[in-house]
This record gives sequence, structure tokens and C-alpha cells, in this order.
Amino acid sequence: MTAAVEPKDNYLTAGFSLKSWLTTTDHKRIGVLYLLSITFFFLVGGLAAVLFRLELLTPPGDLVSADSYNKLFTLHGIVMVFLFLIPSVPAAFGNFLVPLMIGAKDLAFPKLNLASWYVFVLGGLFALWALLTGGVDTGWTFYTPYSSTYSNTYVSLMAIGIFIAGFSSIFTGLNFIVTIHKMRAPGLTWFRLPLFIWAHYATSLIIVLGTPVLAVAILLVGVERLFGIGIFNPAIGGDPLLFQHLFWFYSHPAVYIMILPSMGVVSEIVACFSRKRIFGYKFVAIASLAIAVYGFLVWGHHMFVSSQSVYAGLIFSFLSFFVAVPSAVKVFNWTATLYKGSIAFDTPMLYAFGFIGLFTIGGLTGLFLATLGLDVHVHDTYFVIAHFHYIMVGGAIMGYLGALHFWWPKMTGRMYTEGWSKFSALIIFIGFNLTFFPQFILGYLGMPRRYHAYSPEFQVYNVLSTAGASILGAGYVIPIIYLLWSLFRGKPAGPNPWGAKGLEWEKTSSPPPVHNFAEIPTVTEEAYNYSGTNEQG
Amino acid sequence: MSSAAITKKTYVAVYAALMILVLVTVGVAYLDLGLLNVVAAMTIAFFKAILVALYFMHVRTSSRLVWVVAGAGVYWLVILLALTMSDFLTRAWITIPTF
Amino acid sequence: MTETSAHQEDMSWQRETSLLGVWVFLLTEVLFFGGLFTGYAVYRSGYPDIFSEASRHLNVLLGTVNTAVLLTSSLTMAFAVASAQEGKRRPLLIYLFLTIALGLVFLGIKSTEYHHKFVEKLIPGAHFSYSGLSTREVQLFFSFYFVMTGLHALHMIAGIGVLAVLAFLVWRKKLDPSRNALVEGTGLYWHFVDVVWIFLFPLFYLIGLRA
Amino acid sequence: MAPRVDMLYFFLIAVAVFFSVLIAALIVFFAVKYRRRSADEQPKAIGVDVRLEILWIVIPFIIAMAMFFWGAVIYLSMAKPPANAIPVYVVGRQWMWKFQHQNGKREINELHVPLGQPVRLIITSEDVIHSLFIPAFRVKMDAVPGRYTSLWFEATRAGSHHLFCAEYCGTQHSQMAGQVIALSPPDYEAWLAQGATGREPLASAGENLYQRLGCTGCHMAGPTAGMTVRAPGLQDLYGKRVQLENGRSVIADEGYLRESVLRPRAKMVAGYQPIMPVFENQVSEEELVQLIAYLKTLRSAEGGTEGSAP
Repeated sequence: MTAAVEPKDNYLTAGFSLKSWLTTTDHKRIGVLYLLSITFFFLVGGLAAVLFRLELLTPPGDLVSADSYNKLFTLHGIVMVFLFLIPSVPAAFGNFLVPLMIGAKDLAFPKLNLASWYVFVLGGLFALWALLTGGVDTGWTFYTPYSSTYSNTYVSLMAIGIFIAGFSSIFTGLNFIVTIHKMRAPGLTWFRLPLFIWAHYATSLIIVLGTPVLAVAILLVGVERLFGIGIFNPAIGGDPLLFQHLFWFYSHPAVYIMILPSMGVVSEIVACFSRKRIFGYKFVAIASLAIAVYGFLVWGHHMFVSSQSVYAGLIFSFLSFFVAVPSAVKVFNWTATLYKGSIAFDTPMLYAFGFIGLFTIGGLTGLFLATLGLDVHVHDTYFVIAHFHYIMVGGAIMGYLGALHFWWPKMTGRMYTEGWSKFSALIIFIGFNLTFFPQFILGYLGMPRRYHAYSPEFQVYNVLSTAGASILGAGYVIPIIYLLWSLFRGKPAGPNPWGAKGLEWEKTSSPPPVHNFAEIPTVTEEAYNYSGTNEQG
Repeated sequence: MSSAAITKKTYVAVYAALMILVLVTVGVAYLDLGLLNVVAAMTIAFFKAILVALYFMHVRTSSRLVWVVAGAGVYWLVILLALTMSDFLTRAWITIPTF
Repeated sequence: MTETSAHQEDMSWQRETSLLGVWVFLLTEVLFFGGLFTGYAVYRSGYPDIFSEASRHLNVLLGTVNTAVLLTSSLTMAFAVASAQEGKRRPLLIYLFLTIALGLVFLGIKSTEYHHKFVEKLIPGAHFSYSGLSTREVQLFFSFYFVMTGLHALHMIAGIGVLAVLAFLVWRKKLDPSRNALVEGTGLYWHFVDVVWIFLFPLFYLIGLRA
Repeated sequence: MAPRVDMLYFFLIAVAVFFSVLIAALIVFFAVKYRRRSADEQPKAIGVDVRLEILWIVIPFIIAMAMFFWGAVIYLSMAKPPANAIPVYVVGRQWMWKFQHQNGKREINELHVPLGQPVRLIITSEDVIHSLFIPAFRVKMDAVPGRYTSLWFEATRAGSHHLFCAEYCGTQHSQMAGQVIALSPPDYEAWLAQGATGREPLASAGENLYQRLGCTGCHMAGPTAGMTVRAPGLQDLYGKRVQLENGRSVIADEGYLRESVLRPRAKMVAGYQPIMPVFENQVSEEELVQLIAYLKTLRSAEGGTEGSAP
């Protein structure tokens, strides 16, 4: 492909009818469909967060009733976890980029890919149905026996929704695994793959191995509610902790489903904007797999005060500390990549910096929760909330926004406004820290999570947090505006606006043609070969 | 993933072995072996599963990747079972002070 | 579509890709049933004697016969795959029908068993009634029995559906030999469902037999 | 316990601050020092330094292991209450905490404890999972229906401390809160004695219940010659190891006593027939607590120190 500035026939112009979008098997279009759907769910989940943050401005529960408050945080959790974060980077950007990055025409199973989107939408509709008819008040964790016996809300409907949505991520994960194994371009060996691909491979493993266990746990809750049998209900001989084991077997690794793809994004961005190969490439690649594998050994650290056996607690705590190592390896290697680089401060790089800093804090505070004697105190307090928002918002969403800004020119062929995008990145960073840092303090002071009303001594930190949340909310709205604007008025991007390495930048146009490449590229060099020396590392 | 090496004769032999193992597992269940009953039943079942996987499912003649996938299934199943049971089986270990 | 790549078009590559997809799918299935087996293990270890007692309400003869039926269906399935690979249409059709028939026999026997349990009021839920002392734990046993064998049966039904479609395609000569990966993939699934039963059988039927 | 947890906390804070600041400083320093000065600038490639990689694998690992051991030691001492701890029985329900003291005194959402003496809470729930959380003492334990859990603490500062439910339990979850009031030992004794008339201590209430439910018919204090022993004796049972019919053995703690009253067949004592009736749905959580408190007092002279036994 000779450097065409905005080719006439690309994947966007291949058809304009609604039907051409709804029946597409083009991974790029499916990626865009996912991007639109998850943006919708992000706004729904965000709105809920705004409402309960406002409620928490004052100690008594005065803005919304306790019942509504409980439904709001449940909505926020379920929508953000299952309908936004889990599909965010993998289903939107992974779908778009995995074939492009490995030099393939499409994913291995294009129809399954389309099916995955439909299944996702169906699951999302069930969830919305449950929310609109009255909501669910169990928290996203669905702990039994509250969820299975006591809650009078639409738990079964929501369970069906999550069960269905689970299949969509299984389909995506399965597709990625097979695609990465079988469809790499000639010459593209495993250790030449971009780290984004490594991260998605590891993510897919977790999806494929973990999701079915969540499906079973949710299914059993549903069966218990519908037929009155008692698998988790202690009143009929069941053990509620079994549910927690099955739930966290998936839901702890699910944290890595959310963070690993963003780690992959950060690797791409850091390499591009320092014009250097990622330092310790192989260590970073293997660290992704290590996180995926270790991630399955640690779920019991969510259960240190659940009356789980003390000895199981010891085992899970011990294993939990092992996950710290590959995460630390990644952070150190990204930082080392900057050393003697040529560092540019384009918007994606700002998000990558934000990611590294905030993920470091999120990861380190995770150690507090893995430490047995300390977790007893901070478990189920705002400390936990702060910790996982540093991982999921400070980490995963920063990575998601980084990806959005990095590959937007590739997806749309247009550039957005630099000034506005940098401004909003800054706003988001400030707003985020103001929202969640006070919550660490709140947690250690002993404010439990999921509290509709709280003791007046906690108010100062809650006010700070709510103030931060309003800044953060504004920060999230700005990109929607300038990105939409760029679709119509943005400058044409050209195939490679950042001067980045990688097949998606060097071997195809922006936006790419329907079949991605004029001819399947042959790869002869390492990933991120910015110096042109093809050095092993 | 070629299955050229597995003949119909092999299938029949495997089938015969499986049927014999069914009878063995039923027979063993009538003996009182204490905890060994579970062990025996699971060992036989595992052996049968291996036979089905290796021959009927062609793992024996498949690429290394298929071995890895099948192995991963077993490995993660063991993690799920072992770490969950590490809770339920050790709960009674901690002793209260006996005054 | 002007581009070609050496590997992405050839037949054995396509077959391997499809089968890898099936294998990865089976991986999720292992963990799906794995969650249920874990639940079973937890309660069995908690109430070993009561589980044995409850198990005596299952019909060992029917269970054993069903195991044999299912293993036989695996054999016919293996033969079907072999016939497909050799491109022999008639044997393929016959083995597919045999497999479907054996699958239906299995489900038939299973449903008579379910019916017995219904008559004996051993279906968990509001109508459960048990004359012994440990009603709750016995009900727990039957909850697992019905959930696990029920999901297994659902998998069988799905498998029979796919086999029926395959048989129809073969009968109408719409399945050319290049697509025998379809038969192979279905075979993998069928054998997997068999493997699940291989574990269900001793865990439910055979734990109350010893003197 | 609180100072020990806080020490560990400050250690982790130190580690977290050190590494966060290190990473942030390095990023800022590198980003400024090596900022792109011209558009076609081309930095030299730097190969991986395996020594460096090993360094930042090993150092975090060592620090992490230190955290693990420190945390584990504290956790284990949280799990093992001192033998002289005062037992208080706690029942959680939507949405209140009910406390029962040894002498039969009851409280709701308030717990009075003496200063300088360990207190052991034996916790259960009547409905969903709750979690008893006393931030001031850095302790927390879930209240799980159908089971006893326990935690212990020793108050060192007089006054009232927050008491929360930390596990989400439904609509009024945030209202399931109260106070722990730590009193000096004399004040505590005086408080305990208040309104003592007409109130039955737990153990004697349990004894009455024991008679009423007809337990004595089979569980005899000491087997008399010539009588068939139909049920195991309960003397000195608490805390003892019990040999079960299925070859296993269990420690007779509160949880075992509870299960054996409610569902006697779940853990059959070796050598006895399953003839005991099921008391599930016949006794309430509070009555169960009384029965157990009574069973714990059944001590022969050599079986334990009667005076301090709860």
C-alpha cells in the first residue's frame, strides 16, 4: 500500500446502511459496534456513580432512599464491571487491532465474533430490563444467601443477563486464542509479537478459564431462587462460602481481564512515544502470562474474614504476594524504557504516564489487602474501594482512554484537537486522584463500604471525594465532544500519524481497507524496532 | 491433529477396555474400602477419561498445542478443586482454647 | 479478495483452526462442570454418610446400563469421524444415526429415572419429602444430582441436535468431504460429554453400595 | 491488637510511598531529561540488562514475603483467643446486633466490655451474612448463618467506639451499627449487675431448656450401672476431641455443639445409634446459645478450672 491519505474504500465506506453494520463480520466494524455499546454502558454506570456520590455529600441518607442507594451502587458495579470494563479494551480495541497487528485478514471465526456482540447486547438488555423494572440490590458480588433467598429484587433477571453476557466474552476470548495461534503473518514469531497481543492472549486465557465458573455460580443462584432448592442456603444445609469461592475464582482473575489489556496498550504507547523498544520485552511478555496463571491462585484473599479456614487464608495470602512480582516487573520495565528515549508528550503518552503512576499506587495498596492481619481491618471498607478504583479507573480506564486516543486516527482516519485532549487528560488525572485518594483514608478510619448513611466524622473526606467525582465526570465528557467533532472536522490522519512501528501503522491505511492489507505482510524484524537495528532483548 | 494412526481396531479395543472398567468400578463400589473407595472410583474414572481423550478424541496423535489445551483443562480444574477444598477440609484444624 | 497467504487458505490449516476452536471451547466446558464438581466435593466431604445414604435411592442398574449406552455411542461417534475422514458417505450416515439413537436411548432411560424420583418426591424444592432423618442433606444430594445430570442431559440434547443437522446435510449430500472438520469437532464435543458422565456415574450412583 | 496492626500498616505505607515516589520521580525525571528535541530524533536502542531484571524480581519478592509473614503472625494471634477471654454471644439479623452476656444480660447494638481484659465474641446470624467490625480494635469477622465464627479483642481505652456491619446485608445495612462501650472493671461489674433480679444467667437458662427438651433422658451425667447407654455423655465435652462414626474426629467447639443439637446425624459419635431427634427449627439462635453455655459448664472437677470456665 502506497501512502494513501484517506483511501476511498475503507472499512467505514464499505456500506452505509444499518444492515451493513448489523450483519458485518468485519472485526473492525464489530470493534466499533462494541465501542459504541460500551460507551453507552459507561454513561449509565457513570450516572449512577454521580447520583450516589451526591448522596454521600452529607452524612445522613437524605437525597435518595436507602433502597435506591443500594440499587444505584449495584447498578454501578454490575454495569461497569460486566458491561463496560470486561469488554472495554479487549472487545473494542482488541477486536479492531488483533488481526491488524498480527497481519491477518480477520479473526479466526468472524461469525462467532458477530455473534459475540449480539450476545453481549442481549445480556446487556436483560441487565437493563432488570434495572428499569425495579433494579437489583445485591451488590455486584451477589453474595448468598442474600441474593438467593432474601433479596426481593430482580436478581434472577440480572443473573440471566450476566450469564448471557459471559458467553460474549468467552466467544471473544476463544476467537483471540485461536487467531493468535493460527493466523500470525509469515515471520511473526511469538517473541516478535507486540506486547498488546501478549496481553490479549493472557486475557483470553483468563476469560476462557474463569468465565464458565462464574456462569455456574450465577446459574446456581438463579436455580436456587426459581426452584427453591438450597445449594448455598444454610437453612437447607448449604454453605454460603461455596458461592464466594466460585464467584471469586472468576472475579479475582477478572480484575486481570480488565487490567492486562490496558497494560498492553501502555506498552504500545510508551514504545511509540519514547521511540524505543520496550525495555525487557521478553520479561514484560512473560509477565502477562504469569499474571494470568498466578491470578487464579489467589481468590481466597477476598475471604480472609469470611470464616474461611485460617489455613486456607495463609495459603491464599502467600500466593497473592506472588502476583505482585510480575506487576512490579512491568512497571519497572516501562519506566526503564523512558531512559535515554526520545519522549513526546502527545495525549496517549499522558494517559500512559497516568496509568503507570496510578497503577503503581493501586498495586501497592493491593499488598495491604493481601496482608492477612491488615486486611482484617481494611476489608469491606473504603480502602478496598479506593484500591480497586486505582486499578480499574486509574489503570484500566486510563489505558482505555490511552488506546482511544492512540488508535482513534487509525479507526477513523481523523485527528482530534491536541489542546482539548491534553486538557481533558489533565482534568481526568486531577479529578481521579481527588475522588479516590481520600477514600484510602476513609477506609483506614473505618468507614465500611456500601453505606447509605455514615457517621459525621467521615464527612470531610466524602466531600473531597464527591468534589473530585464532579471534576472527573466533566473530564470524561470533554473527549466525547472533541472526538465527535473530529469525525467531521478533524484533519486527515494519514496512515501513521505518530510515526509508530507495527503492522497496523506501517502496512495499511487509516482507516484500513475491508481486508486490512493489500497483501499479507511478511515480518522480518522485532517489535518496536524504532532504532532499526533489530536488536534482541 | 491427524488421526491417521488410530485404526478401527484400536477403537474397538479401547471400547472393550472402557466397558470392562465400567464393570470394575461397579464391582469395587461393593467392597468396603473406607476412604479408598473414592480413590479407586476416581482413579478408574480418570483412567477411562484418559482413554477417551487419547483415542476417541485423538489427543494421542494431535499436535502439542492440543496436549497443552487438554492439560490446561486438567490443571485449572485441579486448582479450582484443591484451593477450594483447602478451605473446607482445614476448617476444623484450628483449635479453640480448652480452658 | 486478491490477497492470498500460503497458510491461511489451505485445507488442513482450516481444519486445525476449527478443531482448536472446539478444544478451547471444551476447556471452558471443563471449568463449567468443574464448578459443579467442586460444589459436590464440598458437600460430599461435609456429609459423606448422608450422601451415601441418598445415593441408595438411585438405580444402579439403570445407571450402569446408561454408562454402557453412552460409551457405545462414543464408539459409533468415533467410527463416524473415521468414515468422514475416509470420505465414505453411507457408513458415515449409519454411524451418525446410531450415535443419535444411542443418545436418545440414554435420554430415555434418564427420563424414566427422573420420573421415578418425581414419584418418590425426591425432586428438590417445595414438594421434596424424605422419610429419613437428614432431609436437608439428602435434598442437597438430589439438588446436585439434578443440576449436574440435568446440565449433562442438556449437553446431550444439544449434541443430538448438531448430529441431526450433520446427518441431514450428509443425507442431502450437502456436506462435502472438505468440511469433515465439522464431524470431527462434533465428535470431540460428544466424547467430552461422555467423559463428564464417566465422572458423574461413580460419584452419584456408586457411593452407597458398600456394605 | 490495634498497635500491632498499625505498625504493620505503617511499614506498608512506607514501602508504598517509597515505590510510588520512586516511580513517579523517575518518570518525571526521564520525561523531562529525554524529551524529544527534534522531530526526527532517533534514540539508540538499549538491550535488556538481565541483572537489572533479576534485581527487580528479587527485591519486590523479598519485601512481599516480609509482609506475608508479618501479616500472618498477626492473623494467627487474632484467630487464637486467650484462654481467659470473656465470652459474649452475638447474633446478627437484618438489621441489628444482639448481644448476650454470661449472666443473661442482653443488649442490642451496644456492647459493654471491661478494660484490660480479653473479650471473645461468638458470632452467628439469623438470616444473611453480616460482618461485625470494630475499627478501633482493628477486628472484623463475618456473621455467617448456620455457623459460629469468633473474634477477640482487648479494650485499652475507656469510652465508646464504633461498631459496624461491614458485609452488605440489605436495605438498612448502614443502620446496622452501634457502639462498643469500654468500662473500667469496677464500672463493668456494676453495669453487669444492674437489673440482675429476675434475670437468668445463660447457663441456667440453658439447663432449664435442657430439662424441658428432654435431653436428660439419654444424655446422662454419668452412666449408671445396669443402664444401656444410648447417648454419649456430655461431661467435659467442650474442647475435647470426639471420635466420629465415619472414622474422622472433630474438636467439640461451639460450632460442633451447635450442629449436633440441630442436626445430630451430620457428625455421629462413634458407637452410638442415630436416634436423637432433630432440633432444627425447634430452638432459636438465642436458646441455642443458652444450651451451649450450659454444656460448657458441665465440667468434672479434674476436667477444668471451674471458676474461670465460661
